[in-house]
Amino acid sequence: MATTDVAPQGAGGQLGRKRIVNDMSIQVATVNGSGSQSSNTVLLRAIFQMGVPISGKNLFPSNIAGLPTWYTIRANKEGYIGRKKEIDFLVAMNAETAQDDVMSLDPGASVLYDEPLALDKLRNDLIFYSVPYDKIVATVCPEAKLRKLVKNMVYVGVVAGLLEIEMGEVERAIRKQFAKKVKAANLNLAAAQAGFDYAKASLQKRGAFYIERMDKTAGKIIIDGNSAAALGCMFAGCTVVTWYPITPSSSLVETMIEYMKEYRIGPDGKATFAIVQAEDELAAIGMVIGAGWAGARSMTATAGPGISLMSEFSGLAYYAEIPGVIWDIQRVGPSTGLPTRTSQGDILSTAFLSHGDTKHIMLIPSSVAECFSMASDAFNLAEQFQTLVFVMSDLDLGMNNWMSDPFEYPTTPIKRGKVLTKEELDKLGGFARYKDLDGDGVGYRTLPGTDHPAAAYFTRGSGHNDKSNYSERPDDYENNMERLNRKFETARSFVPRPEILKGANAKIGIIAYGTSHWGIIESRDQLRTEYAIETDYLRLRAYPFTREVHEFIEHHDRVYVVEQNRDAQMLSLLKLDLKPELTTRLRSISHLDGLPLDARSVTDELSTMEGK
Amino acid sequence: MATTDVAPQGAGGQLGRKRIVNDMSIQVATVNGSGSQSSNTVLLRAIFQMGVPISGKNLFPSNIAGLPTWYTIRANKEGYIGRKKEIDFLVAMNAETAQDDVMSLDPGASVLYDEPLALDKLRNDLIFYSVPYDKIVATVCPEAKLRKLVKNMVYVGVVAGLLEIEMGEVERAIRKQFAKKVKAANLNLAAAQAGFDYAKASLQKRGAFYIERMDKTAGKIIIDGNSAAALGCMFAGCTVVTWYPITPSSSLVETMIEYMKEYRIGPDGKATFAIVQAEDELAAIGMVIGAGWAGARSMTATAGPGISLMSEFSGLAYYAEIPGVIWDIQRVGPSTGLPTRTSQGDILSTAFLSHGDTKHIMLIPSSVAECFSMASDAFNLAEQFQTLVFVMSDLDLGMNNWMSDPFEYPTTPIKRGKVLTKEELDKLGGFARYKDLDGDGVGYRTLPGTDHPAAAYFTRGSGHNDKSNYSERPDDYENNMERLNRKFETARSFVPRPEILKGANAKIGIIAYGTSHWGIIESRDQLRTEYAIETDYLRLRAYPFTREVHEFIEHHDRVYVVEQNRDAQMLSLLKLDLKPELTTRLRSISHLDGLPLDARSVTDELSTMEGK
Amino acid sequence: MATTPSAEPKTNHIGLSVLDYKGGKTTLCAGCGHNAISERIIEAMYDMGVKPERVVKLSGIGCSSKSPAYFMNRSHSFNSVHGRMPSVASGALLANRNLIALGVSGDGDTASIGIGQFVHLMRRNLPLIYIIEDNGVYGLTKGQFSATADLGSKLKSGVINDLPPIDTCGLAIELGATFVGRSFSGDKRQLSTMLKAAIAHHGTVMLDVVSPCVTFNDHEGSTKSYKYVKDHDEALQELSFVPHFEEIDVEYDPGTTANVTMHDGSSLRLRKLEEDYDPTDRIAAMTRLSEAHDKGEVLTGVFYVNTKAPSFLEMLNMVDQPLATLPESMTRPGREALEAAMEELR
Amino acid sequence: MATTPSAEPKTNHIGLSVLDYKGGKTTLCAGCGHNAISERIIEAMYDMGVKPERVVKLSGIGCSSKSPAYFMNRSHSFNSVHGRMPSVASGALLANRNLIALGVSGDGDTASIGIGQFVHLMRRNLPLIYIIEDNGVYGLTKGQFSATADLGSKLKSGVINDLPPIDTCGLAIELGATFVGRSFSGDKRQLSTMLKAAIAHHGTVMLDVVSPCVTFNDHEGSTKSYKYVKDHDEALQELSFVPHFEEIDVEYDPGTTANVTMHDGSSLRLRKLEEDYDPTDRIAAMTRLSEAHDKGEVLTGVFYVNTKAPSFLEMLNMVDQPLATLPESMTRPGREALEAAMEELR
Ligand SMILES: Cc1ncc(C[n+]2csc(CCOP(=O)(O)OP(=O)(O)O)c2C)c(N)n1
Ligand SMILES: Cc1ncc(C[n+]2csc(CCOP(=O)(O)OP(=O)(O)O)c2C)c(N)n1
Ligand code: SF4
Ligand code: SF4
Ligand SMILES: [Mg+2]
Ligand SMILES: [Mg+2]
Repeated sequence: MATTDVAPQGAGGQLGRKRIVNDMSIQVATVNGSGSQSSNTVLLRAIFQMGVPISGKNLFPSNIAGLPTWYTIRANKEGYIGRKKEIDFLVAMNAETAQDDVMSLDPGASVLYDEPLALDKLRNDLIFYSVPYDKIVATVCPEAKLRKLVKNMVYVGVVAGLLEIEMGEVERAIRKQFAKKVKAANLNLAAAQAGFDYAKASLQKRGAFYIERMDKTAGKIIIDGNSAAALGCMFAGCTVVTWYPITPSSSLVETMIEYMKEYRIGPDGKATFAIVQAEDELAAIGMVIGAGWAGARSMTATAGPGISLMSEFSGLAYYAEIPGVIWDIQRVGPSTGLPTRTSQGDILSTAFLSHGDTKHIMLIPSSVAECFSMASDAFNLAEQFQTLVFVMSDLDLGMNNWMSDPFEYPTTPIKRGKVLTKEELDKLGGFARYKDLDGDGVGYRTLPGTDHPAAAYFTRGSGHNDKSNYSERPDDYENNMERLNRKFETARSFVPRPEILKGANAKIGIIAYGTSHWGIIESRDQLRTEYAIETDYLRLRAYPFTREVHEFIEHHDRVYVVEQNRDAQMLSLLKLDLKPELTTRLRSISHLDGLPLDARSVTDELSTMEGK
Repeated sequence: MATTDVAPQGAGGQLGRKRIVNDMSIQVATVNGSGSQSSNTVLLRAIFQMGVPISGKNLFPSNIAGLPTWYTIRANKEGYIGRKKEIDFLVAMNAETAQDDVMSLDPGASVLYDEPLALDKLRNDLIFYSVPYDKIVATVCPEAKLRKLVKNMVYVGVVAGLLEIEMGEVERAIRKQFAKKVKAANLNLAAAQAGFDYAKASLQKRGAFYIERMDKTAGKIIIDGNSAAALGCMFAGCTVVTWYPITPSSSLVETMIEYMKEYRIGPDGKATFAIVQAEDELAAIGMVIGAGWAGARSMTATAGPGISLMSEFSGLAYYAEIPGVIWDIQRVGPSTGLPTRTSQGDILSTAFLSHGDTKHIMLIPSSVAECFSMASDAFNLAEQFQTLVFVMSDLDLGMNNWMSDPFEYPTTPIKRGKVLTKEELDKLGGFARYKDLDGDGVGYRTLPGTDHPAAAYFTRGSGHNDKSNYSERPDDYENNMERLNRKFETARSFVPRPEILKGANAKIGIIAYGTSHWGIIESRDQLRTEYAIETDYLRLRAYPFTREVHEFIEHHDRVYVVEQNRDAQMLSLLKLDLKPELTTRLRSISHLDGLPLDARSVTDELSTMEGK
Repeated sequence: MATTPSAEPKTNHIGLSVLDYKGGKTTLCAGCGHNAISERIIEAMYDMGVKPERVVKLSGIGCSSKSPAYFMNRSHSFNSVHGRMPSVASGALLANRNLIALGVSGDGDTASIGIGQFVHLMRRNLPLIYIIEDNGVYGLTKGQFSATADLGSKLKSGVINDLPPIDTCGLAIELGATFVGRSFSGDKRQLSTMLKAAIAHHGTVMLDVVSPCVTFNDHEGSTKSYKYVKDHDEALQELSFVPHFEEIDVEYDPGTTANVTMHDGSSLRLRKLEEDYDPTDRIAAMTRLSEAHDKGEVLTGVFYVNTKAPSFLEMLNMVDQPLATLPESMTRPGREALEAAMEELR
Repeated sequence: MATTPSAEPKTNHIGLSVLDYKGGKTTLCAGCGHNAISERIIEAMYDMGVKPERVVKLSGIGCSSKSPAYFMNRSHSFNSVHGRMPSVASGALLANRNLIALGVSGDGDTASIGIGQFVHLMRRNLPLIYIIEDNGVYGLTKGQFSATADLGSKLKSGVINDLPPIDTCGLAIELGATFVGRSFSGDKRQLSTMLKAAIAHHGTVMLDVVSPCVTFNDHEGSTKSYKYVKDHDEALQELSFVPHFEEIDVEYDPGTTANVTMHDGSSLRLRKLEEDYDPTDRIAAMTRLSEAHDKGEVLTGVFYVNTKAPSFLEMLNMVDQPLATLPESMTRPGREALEAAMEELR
């Protein structure tokens, strides 16, 4: 008979008794290119459709096919959707890694494995379920060559059977996944059903984990951050997109192409946008700058290596004051680094990207909803301040599936900034491109093609005066640089304010940003319940830092800055910005392994640093 | 008659009485491309040869011919060779700027002008000398087309006459300047003599300035920093130089080509070096890295825009651990900025050049002697630590003429770092490229071509383990990054230590670096004598910072960090490195106009900040 | 043009005087070829009656790249970074397809640091007039060899160039440019005519204009000196141009003269100086250029014209108005669109 | 090679077995053309008896650029950054002129981001074997078009390429490469022979090897699929190679076969499949390539060989020993040299 008789010892034993509902992480270990992605999505959606909060994280190698991949689905009734370290339920489909995968589990975890792997011999403190996939597949899939793909759908059924996920929802998920491909849908459904039936018939459920219907996902969507950003840019009125493929940013533009084709082509079949694949990142940003100069809302998306290549042009945009939006979907550096792992390692070098005295505005989304909304903020700020705006996303946010409330339609109209039209020029007679008329450091510009003899000005990356004439005069240079500083200071009060969550009169503060957020909110609860440590939490959403950031630090004895890089990059930016006497309050917690930040790591480190 | 009868009022009048010897600045205002450069050099050398400390600074436009240029010669018996703001003696040869030049003088200054300019009408508190250049030139130079050039040598003679510079030294300087070109030498000498005679015969000396023979330059040399660096690199055993021309770095490599041809070609006529003009800076640094990897002592020289283009490759060199030396002759940024003005604006972006967690070693020369000696330090450190070393010079140091003691022959042999030979491999059997055997974070490498089956390893910018095999394992990545950090920490105690000058138990400290040094030493004396402010002074010579830097700050109540950029870039690096409680002591004095830092500006600002 | 004795200044067919096309005072060396090219550009734009406000001038870095400051002050201009002007120009045209884009570069800016963007620009056939002011050296950095310096060419310092030159014309044709020619800053007639035809062309125009650097590369031993070019200039055709707005047309003999009708209806007339050279034959053009290279000729003329190929902007199928100034109503889809997108994700 | 029945493994003329040339296990897709090329490289290096320790493998970024990890573990290797391998290779050769350098790149790594460095590498005729593993797409980033994708080629997604391809062979010849050919990862015999000749050549060898991407560009509508290439493959010659160390020479008919004697004394034999195609005629080669392009042929063979041109390293006139390992006595001039330099400055 199919299930092993090893009675789980230790933890496993007790687990047998109590029931753990809607709180678990399921890991599917397989190889990339084997098409397991759709099975995982189906499993994820089925749980989601039962009203249970979920998140799905794909840990994949930097190659195309044949190497180990792990997909982790977390279901959590509290709504924690950050990464959870411990795996409760392992679906071992990859012979190559099965051993390690099993050995790394905590006692009491369940393992679903392909019969021939005979993993049950490895440990006796786990719960093992053995499944004869090939036999099962053969029954539902006559065509031998399709079996490899369908096999993956069988485990979906088995897992559903064991965790009591409703087959009805599995079916809905499959139908959605294979949308128009009805034959494929039916075949996969049959496979899932076969797995489900097998579980019910031949597997004796042990272990404590169950999925039960609840109501926490009604109306919610599932989307990855890059797709959310693509939608956001489309609704932000972006007109020119240039790009050069690089993981993990490629899907942002590729999805955007799909959306733009669907929603931004007029009745006459003409496009209200141009999307161009450039020959490299130097060309991509050059086009962004040329287009921004000529009045388009232009953008590109890239990752670390691309950011480095954009250094020289970024300095030009800063100094010649040209709007543009750059999405940096951060991956692990330095250099090529780990292209398929997540990081927050480009913060410091991007803030000061390019030689000379340069500074750049950065926006930092934490959620798919912010990928959407910050797209509008980024374009508005870029045009208001006539400068580049870098949106610092990361691989975890950009490429993983996240649950979210549906996005809100932009509430404010598009802000094009200080652009003089022909009519205004008729009134004014002329203008000085870099004159600070409003005291905010921002001058007025005209767009090429403006039909007025006084519209033209000469844009250059070399020294210039108010009228944008060439100048090497020390005073012209100094005044211009001071004005650029003023402009950056003005930006402080226009960038997105931080989100602040308060604890019960806490003396300790936590500052984090981006995807670290999800680990933090969970960790704060752990700190409260497990260590009675109350914390206030400020989530940074932009650089330069707004007033609130300084105040937050002023109001706390110790502030832990949590980030996903080695050199405490954001803490560094804070140090440079803070009153020196406040810098003593900062402590660094940095996470460097390329995996999404999990709550437990933060809790352990912070509690230790607090001497608990 | 030639001299005006305007009796100088005010300061001028009194000046008439007292005698100011060997303490003045002479400014020659002319247009570039008019060949005034050799006249200025002759004037400079003549004074130098009389034993008077001098410095010469060329303020030139970013074009090739026809725009205003100012050359300032400072003679100072105390040995102050930094820039002096106030001009004591103006040689007005450029009609276009003559007015402004005259108006900007302090009362009492002298003006030597071309008769037709009739500048004496402009002010009555200056001393004017009018010279009929064309008449004088005509007498000595029959060939009309040569007159334009020779005209400039006439003012040398006139100035010599007025300041009592010995004609014998003028002659020596001319002979040296036109070395082999005897005819040119004679012609120029005649012109100078004619000017000298004219001054003696027809100009009535007023004003207080005199040059008198003294003995402070015996055995000294005059050289620009780029030439000094070129010599330094040659004696450092550099074998591969790749470059792409850019002001102000081009002359470094161009001079090096000359020196290498002279001293590094063997009796067989074969070169012990390769110097290649690359197609751009990306290629230049790529070649440096390829050559460094294969075992050459390789280098390039560039300026800000080139540094930005080198970002991606710099991250590769950091992460794959490849030696190389990059000279950044800093000019005013951002972007193209002011290519012919000096700056210290690349400090911060170079320290963290490239995406991901990267850090680079920087050496910072203050003098031509250090351009020479730090070249050896740079190559040694690059190979010892298997990383890039950036030498942060600037335009003022690199392109201007500086007086110096002759350079000392390198005292230590060339250090090639941890390189395993065939023989060592025979003993060891094998090796692990990135294993930290010595606890200093530095692994052992082999050079391509090493004749041993175990010599080869795979170099990559992607994730790797000790054995340099491809790895995406979180622990491999984290360990490697921590080791790189260790390596950087080790470097702290190997980079050049700071120079520290003490005052009489001073509570105030000054930290500066590079060419700011010359303004600082003079300013400290001004502060002492004029404001009774005693200061200790630490001159940074490298990043990362050595122990002494922290101690210096610990031992002072207030520390003024003086630098030539807008964003207090070095102060920022200090803030990031210091114990937070020490950061409160730092104050910033930054100088942003693209002109070499002068003592007076520092004295004024520091004394004001000290409430004097 | 016919001159009628009158008080008010002479104007072109859109009523502008040549002064409306002037620029700032040059800061280049007296006698620099680049200055002559600026004058030809002013001439051609004036003669063609191009509205200055529709023109954008783009350049990289170099003496040549400074020159846009010295003509057409009424046109927007962008002096960008070294060797990357093509991408900036491309972006500007994506944002506003109605602009007439004039790119001015140097041989170093194009063939050395800029060759990568140059190659891809040529491939795209973007409607842009790309002029290389070619002096074989880096003028602004004081005379080092660029990648168009000829084999054996000598610097004042005596250094000899030992690398083969990049023939930017051959490259442009090989890569897909649709109007390719070479001229000489000293040849007023040929250059002006070429520029007028360039203005009439829709697609990438690549003109390599030999433009001697009097300060660093005009000496004996240079192959880019005034003297050398005059001595070795080998004109492929005698050019003349009849703009679309001129009624009276000139006779020509189809036997000896090829007539190319440009997009705007103007005609470019090429009186053959070489038997049966056909400027619409890509392969022939490249072959002839390679020969010239082997013979050491400075071959000038219009080497290749293709008025059929679609321009990059056409391929993008954009709306007719410039993207830059589209109203929010056209660039931000409505609420229903967002709702639909959300629904798909539920 | 003659096989003698024996126990010990077969070895080449320097006594190494084919195992001494093997690399790590490939992580590329099963069936990827790149893997086949790696095998051919191993074969050629083994047959030519090249000492692995003398070889350096250089690459950029991409699936193709990963492949050096899958052959010749006994050779140093440098997987650098995307599109900039030529400069790294150049540096390595400057440091050590005795290395045998093998550069492996992809069509994206070369023709898109890398075209600038490619152009200048070709100009310099640096002794390097440069292989483009050409599949018309960016494999590692999941199949976007590269700059060698043919006009009209279709992606799985249905997207059609509307830009002309860059013919890297035409470009290489135009720019000065001295051994230029195209082959197909599936053509064992032709590719091996070409690689052996490449090893025997001193100068830049540029081989464009069509190497289908089975995952993203091997479908109907792709012009870089196994099927398409097999159907359109047009071989210019039938190649054979006689290494210098083989005594017995094979007869050949000068009428139908061109014989090229390589630098090391080996001979490359090209049996003409096309009347009077002369692989030493630069212009003819470029013309033929343009024709092939217009006809839509996948023309393979050795297009151009020039064994006369000096290599870049020769031009530099360096000492014979590698600069990398020169002793201090040769790289640091003596005290008297410094004293002399100082004296000049007094
Ligand atoms: C990134 C970068 N590298 C180098 C330079 C220095 N630089 C300025 S102009 C120039 C060459 C210009 O040569 P070319 O394009 O032929 O123009 P020309 O001056 O000859 O007209 C160089 C190398 C720069 N400005 N930017
Ligand atoms: C600077 C930079 N930009 C983009 C990338 C992402 N990237 C990796 S491989 C690749 C293209 C590879 O295509 P190709 O050279 O044809 O190799 P193939 O995978 O097709 O063999 C790209 C764009 C990168 N690694 N670095
Ligand atoms: S240096 Fe040469 S290119 Fe530059 S302006 Fe002078 S003549 Fe012209
Ligand atoms: S994706 Fe394509 S190129 Fe990359 S390994 Fe797979 S088949 Fe080869
Ligand atoms: Mg030039
Ligand atoms: Mg490819």
